[in-house]
Amino acid sequence: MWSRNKRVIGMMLVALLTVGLISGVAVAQAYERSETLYVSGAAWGPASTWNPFQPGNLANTTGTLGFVYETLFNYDPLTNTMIPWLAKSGTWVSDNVYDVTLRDGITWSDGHALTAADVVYTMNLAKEHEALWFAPMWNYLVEVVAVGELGVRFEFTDAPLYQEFDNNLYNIPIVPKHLWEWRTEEQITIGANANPVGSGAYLYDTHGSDRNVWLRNENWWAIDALGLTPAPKRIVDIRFSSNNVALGSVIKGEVDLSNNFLPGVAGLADQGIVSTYFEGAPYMISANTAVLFLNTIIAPMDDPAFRKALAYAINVDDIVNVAYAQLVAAASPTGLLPSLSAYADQAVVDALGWSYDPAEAAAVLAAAGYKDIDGDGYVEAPDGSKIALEVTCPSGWTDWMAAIAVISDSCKAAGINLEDVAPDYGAWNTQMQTGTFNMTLNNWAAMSNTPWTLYNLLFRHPIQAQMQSGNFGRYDSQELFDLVDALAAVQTSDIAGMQAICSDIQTIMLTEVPMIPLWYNGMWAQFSTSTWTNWPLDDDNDPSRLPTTWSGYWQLGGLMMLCELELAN
Amino acid sequence: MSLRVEDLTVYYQTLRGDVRALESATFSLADGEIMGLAGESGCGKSTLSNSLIRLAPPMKHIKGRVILDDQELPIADLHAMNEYRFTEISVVPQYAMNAMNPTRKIGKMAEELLRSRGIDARKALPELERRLDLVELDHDVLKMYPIEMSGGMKQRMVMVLSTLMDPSLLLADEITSALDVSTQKAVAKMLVGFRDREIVKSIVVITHDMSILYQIADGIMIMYAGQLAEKASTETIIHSPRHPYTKLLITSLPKVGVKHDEVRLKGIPGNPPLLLDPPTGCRFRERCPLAFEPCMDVPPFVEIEPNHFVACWKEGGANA
Amino acid sequence: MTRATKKKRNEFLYFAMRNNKLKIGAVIILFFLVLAAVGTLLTKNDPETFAGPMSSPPSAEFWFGTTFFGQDVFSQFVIGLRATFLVGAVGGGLATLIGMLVGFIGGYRGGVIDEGLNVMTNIVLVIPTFALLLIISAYFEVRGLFMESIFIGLTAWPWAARAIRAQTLSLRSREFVDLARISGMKPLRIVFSEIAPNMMSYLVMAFILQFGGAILIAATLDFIGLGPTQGFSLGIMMQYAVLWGALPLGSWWWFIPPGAAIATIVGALYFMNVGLDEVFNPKLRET
Amino acid sequence: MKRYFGRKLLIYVITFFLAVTIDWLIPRLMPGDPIQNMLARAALNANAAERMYTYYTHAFQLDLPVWQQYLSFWNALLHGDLGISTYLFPTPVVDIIKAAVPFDIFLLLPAILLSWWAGNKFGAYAARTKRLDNTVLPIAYLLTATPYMWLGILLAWVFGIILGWLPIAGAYSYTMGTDLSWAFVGSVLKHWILPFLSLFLVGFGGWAIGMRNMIIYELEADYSHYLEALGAPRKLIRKYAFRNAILPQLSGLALQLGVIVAGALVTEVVFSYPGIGYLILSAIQNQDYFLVQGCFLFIIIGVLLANFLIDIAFVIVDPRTRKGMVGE
Repeated sequence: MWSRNKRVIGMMLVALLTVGLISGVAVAQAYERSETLYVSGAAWGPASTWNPFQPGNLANTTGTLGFVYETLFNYDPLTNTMIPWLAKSGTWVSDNVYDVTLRDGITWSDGHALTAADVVYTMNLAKEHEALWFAPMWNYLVEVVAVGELGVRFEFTDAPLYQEFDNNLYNIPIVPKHLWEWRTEEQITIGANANPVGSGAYLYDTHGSDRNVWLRNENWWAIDALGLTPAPKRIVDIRFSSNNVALGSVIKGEVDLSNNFLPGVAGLADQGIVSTYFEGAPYMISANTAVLFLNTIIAPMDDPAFRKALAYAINVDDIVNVAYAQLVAAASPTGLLPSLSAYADQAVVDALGWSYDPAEAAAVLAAAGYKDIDGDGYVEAPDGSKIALEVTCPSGWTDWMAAIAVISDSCKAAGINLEDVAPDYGAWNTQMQTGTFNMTLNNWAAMSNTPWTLYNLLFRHPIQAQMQSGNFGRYDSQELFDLVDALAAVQTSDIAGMQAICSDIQTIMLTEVPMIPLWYNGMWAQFSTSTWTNWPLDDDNDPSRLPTTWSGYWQLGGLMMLCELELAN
Repeated sequence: MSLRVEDLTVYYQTLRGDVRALESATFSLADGEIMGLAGESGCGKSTLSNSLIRLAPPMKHIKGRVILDDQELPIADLHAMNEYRFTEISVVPQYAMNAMNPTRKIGKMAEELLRSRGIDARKALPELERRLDLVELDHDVLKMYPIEMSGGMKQRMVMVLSTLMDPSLLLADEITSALDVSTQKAVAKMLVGFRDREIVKSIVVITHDMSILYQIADGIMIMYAGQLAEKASTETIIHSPRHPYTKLLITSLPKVGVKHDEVRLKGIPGNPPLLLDPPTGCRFRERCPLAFEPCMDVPPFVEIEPNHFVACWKEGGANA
Repeated sequence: MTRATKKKRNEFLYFAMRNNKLKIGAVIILFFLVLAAVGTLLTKNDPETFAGPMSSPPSAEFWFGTTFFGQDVFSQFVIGLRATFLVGAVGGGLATLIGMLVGFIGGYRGGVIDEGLNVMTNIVLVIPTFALLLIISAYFEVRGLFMESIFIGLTAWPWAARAIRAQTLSLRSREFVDLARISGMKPLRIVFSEIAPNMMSYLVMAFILQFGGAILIAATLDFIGLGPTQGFSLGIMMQYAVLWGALPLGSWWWFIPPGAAIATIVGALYFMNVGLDEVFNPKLRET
Repeated sequence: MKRYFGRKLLIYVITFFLAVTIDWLIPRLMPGDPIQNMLARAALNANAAERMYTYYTHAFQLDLPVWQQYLSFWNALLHGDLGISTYLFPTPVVDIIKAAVPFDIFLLLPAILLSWWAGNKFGAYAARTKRLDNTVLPIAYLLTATPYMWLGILLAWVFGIILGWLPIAGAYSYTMGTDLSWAFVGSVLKHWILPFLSLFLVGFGGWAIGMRNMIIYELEADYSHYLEALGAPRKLIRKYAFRNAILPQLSGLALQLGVIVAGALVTEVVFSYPGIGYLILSAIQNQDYFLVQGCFLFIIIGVLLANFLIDIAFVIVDPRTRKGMVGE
């Protein structure tokens, strides 16, 4: 028995060794390096769906939207311009009629032509299936009809939400009617859509639990129509589960572009080991705003004076310089990204804005009656009750955990008893949505063509039992809500009209401080120039490129980056 | 003369000093003799038996020689003794119930034991089976594991195993104490059978059960507190013992076989001395009703009659 | 105390003092215990504050260097040591206690109660308790060190219960227990005044093993982020080190000390255990 | 033997039943709402979110009465259906696990068997060999006391980062597809070595020490003394001691499975090795209760199965169980 076992195990060992030896000798049949671009940082889990209507889960198959499925328009957030894409043009014929003309000669990857029928079909899906994310568009949309092969007409009610619609124009993926019209509701809304057929620059090749592989579509319409050819024949989108591995791979040049948040990149960039968009701080393009939501229905956060004192008390410089080691920039009190600075009213900011100032925080607190009565170093409320608060972020979100540590430290220094706590993601999410938190960080507004996107997050209304996607602190101001609604209904071409409303919003926001924008989370991007060069850089005079692979950003300049890449010598 | 032990002294080394478990034992054993070795627990009879076959630490050989069939055994050398163990001198240990590997079939174990002595087990099989017949064990036991056997079966099996190499001397240590009375008798008889068939030349039976000795032993040697007290033919020891201790031992015996480990000499006041620091002279003297002045010196083990040895100043010697 | 037991105790002490394994193990444990106790006096830095230069190697001021944020690794380390010992003592202690309870009751009472406890023990033994711990930990939004220790204790006991039951079984039929029973002693008293003292060595060794085991389990939980949600432990230090790229950034001083300390402490415990075994069991002493 | 297996089987059945029930309770006891967490990531318009919430709740049958959910859970389970993952929506949990299991088997089986085998061999060899006992065994103590992840981190740091010899993440190279070529096999092996080593070394230390201690006990057992008294060669005595010492080591293997699973879990996390361990952590972090359920169930079944195999092995090696002399 035992000798037999020994023999079996011995044989196993020999087999393993043999395989090892042979494999060592065999020449690796890897992907050709000069044709392959290795990227990482976008996918946080294994790929599971190629259904372009699943925005949340698409994060893990970052090319489904943008590579495979395309949108009518692309958008360049750096210059704030809409770029005609599948659409050759789009015009508001009247206040409630929008006409789109598609490009001629676009084909799906199976050879069928992409026509107005496909666009109409796609738009109508949201009318039939309320579970699709863009279904609310039909609240103000009357019908979408084809006008010939290439024309599409959108007819609206009297009050279309222009801002949202514009946003939809570069976010709704157009799907092929001939392959989708037979599908059940379930297949359309939640089906995995394996082996997707789209119109875009790349085709699905393969995937694993830690990667997505895309192959260039050599018959892509834009090669001829726009003279654009993505440089890499193959894109391997790697999901690194740890910063260690991601950082190591970038340093070694095994990964060409990492969009992970990697600690210590500033130092590596300074040493020339990796490249970043900016040569110095903040190194990264600002991508979204990290906002400290304050639960305004709980004392003392229901007191604007206390909220303003908080705004003065938080040492954002430490967040920027220590927690992030200079990889981010402090946010404007308006919360608007630099790309939307046209809508930030500097006069309002100058008059009402704030920056880190512990003395001012103390003064504001004292003036509002917050005093340290019992001498424990922390102020008590005007009615004498103790104040003990918590600031949260999800456990494991390391940069934010470091940030809330700074927040709690600086608040304590200013006399506000604030502890930093990191519950698990689910618990954090529940607390946030049910309003059972004190203060928490959130950054759920993506880069956008309009300030409305941010305000839609900050001042989501009406106030409900569950605030699922905004206004977590339940700040209630009808005046403000009306302003946000009014902004949504302004034509995106009416810059002055938007600015006027934004100015009013900002006046209330900076006076009342319903929440505190703290810093801009970066569009983390560190690249290696060992194989590919001509990455998007700050000094570049062609800004329509973003160094990112994040889901939903290909049509915001990510694809353009691929087209501009060049092989290193 | 098969076995001759001369002045054998073996101590146990402990932290608190040497335990003088066997002191100057000198005796001999004739060919074909079955000698019983008896005495209370801790009197050194197992020490004597162990030192003949496996004198391992903490036991320590102090002095003395052991001569078996004209050869001196290197008893102090654990390794050199291997040559003699099993072939010349063998043992049926006290723990015979647990002496066999629980995870090995009996036959396999016998085979491996034989092979370690360079003997082809297949050729030895007929003889093995003959001996199984001798102890009335079915041949199938070779295919059994020890746990499948009863205590008596195990005892007999160990007897067969231990004598496979036809040793000159067999030490049988408490072989009956764990068995019930009827089995005791059978096992004892088989032991005699081994001698009668000349599988072994002579046997030392270590026990405190005098009744068994009465049945099978030719001679009996009595030990007390590490010293030899008396040695004579079975008849003599039972009916006309000379040493005061033997006398007390015989009179205090229950009628049938004593099974319990602790034989207490109720008639003798006091306890056996601690061997860590034994009294000088005769170690029985403190309990001896006849003790007198000379007992302060160790009495010699002298032959007061042919084949009757006694270590007592009252018997033989100068004061005899 | 009778002469015999006194002598016995002296003998244990003698062998204990002579046993190198026990001595080496004990010295190591003592060293870390002292470090955990007085370590905070050796550094003026709070483990959480950004006290020094970022990611700096060990120096005279920061003995174990600093973290990515410039926190003092040494002060985190000594705080983490405390957590380690706490988890070991509470988790290991609770596991031993439950193990004793189940083992004693099952072993002494026998019958249906024993059968029931046996089945229970075997079930907990078979269930991969770590997976269960993961889920339990994830259930609590905010977790503390003490709570973690309790959970570990609640899932780690079957091994001890089994061993103690077997020992109790063998002691149950001994004379002195019979005597106590005949004299009308209550079962619980028999267990604690007659049986338990006679297997003290066994209990001590079981506790040591459970102590070490609890430390390892806690470190594993902490490392994957299911440990205490506040404060430091050696496992949490390793987690942070890995999360903040200490490997590619070369900050070895951040992840080496915590793991080395755990391995050394638990290794020393196991070493002590074998030493104790040799002390209590004369057969095993080196000959 | 019947009694032995009967008892074992009873315990397995009860364990399985309890485990499945615990398993079913998981998504219902966990904090937060799995559907909400899934939708939250989509950052939807409030109206759409509400509609989708109803939709998904129904899809996951979370709107049924509790007892009905429990029954249908068993029913689905017996049909091999573990529901749909929310984290990897809309992939069925069974498919996800199926994809991960080969990696677990590939990593764990050799690591467990080889470390057990080599550790026992070495421990038996080192026992009562003074030189080895004093030099190598302390290292074994340190090994078995080493937290799996720390050993993993050290190996990754030394061999992956400093020396750059071996990859430290994934199951095969990012530079190739999964077509079965020598290069692919080589890449798989290269990625396997470090996680395997972390598991192997810790296990090896533990088994070596266990065996050393067991052998020392066995060498003092009666049957060993008997063999010595018969002058049997040292080799034979050790062989017999080994045969007996291996039994507690075998049941030790069964007892250790839970610990090994935990070790495998963190090792997979350290090396991003795509097995169940790695999966269950992702599932927990992403509040994917259905996947957590599936992974937990799989681990339970795996451990029960392994226990059962060890029981069978025990019967083969230990005559006492086979002859029904020992209850368990």
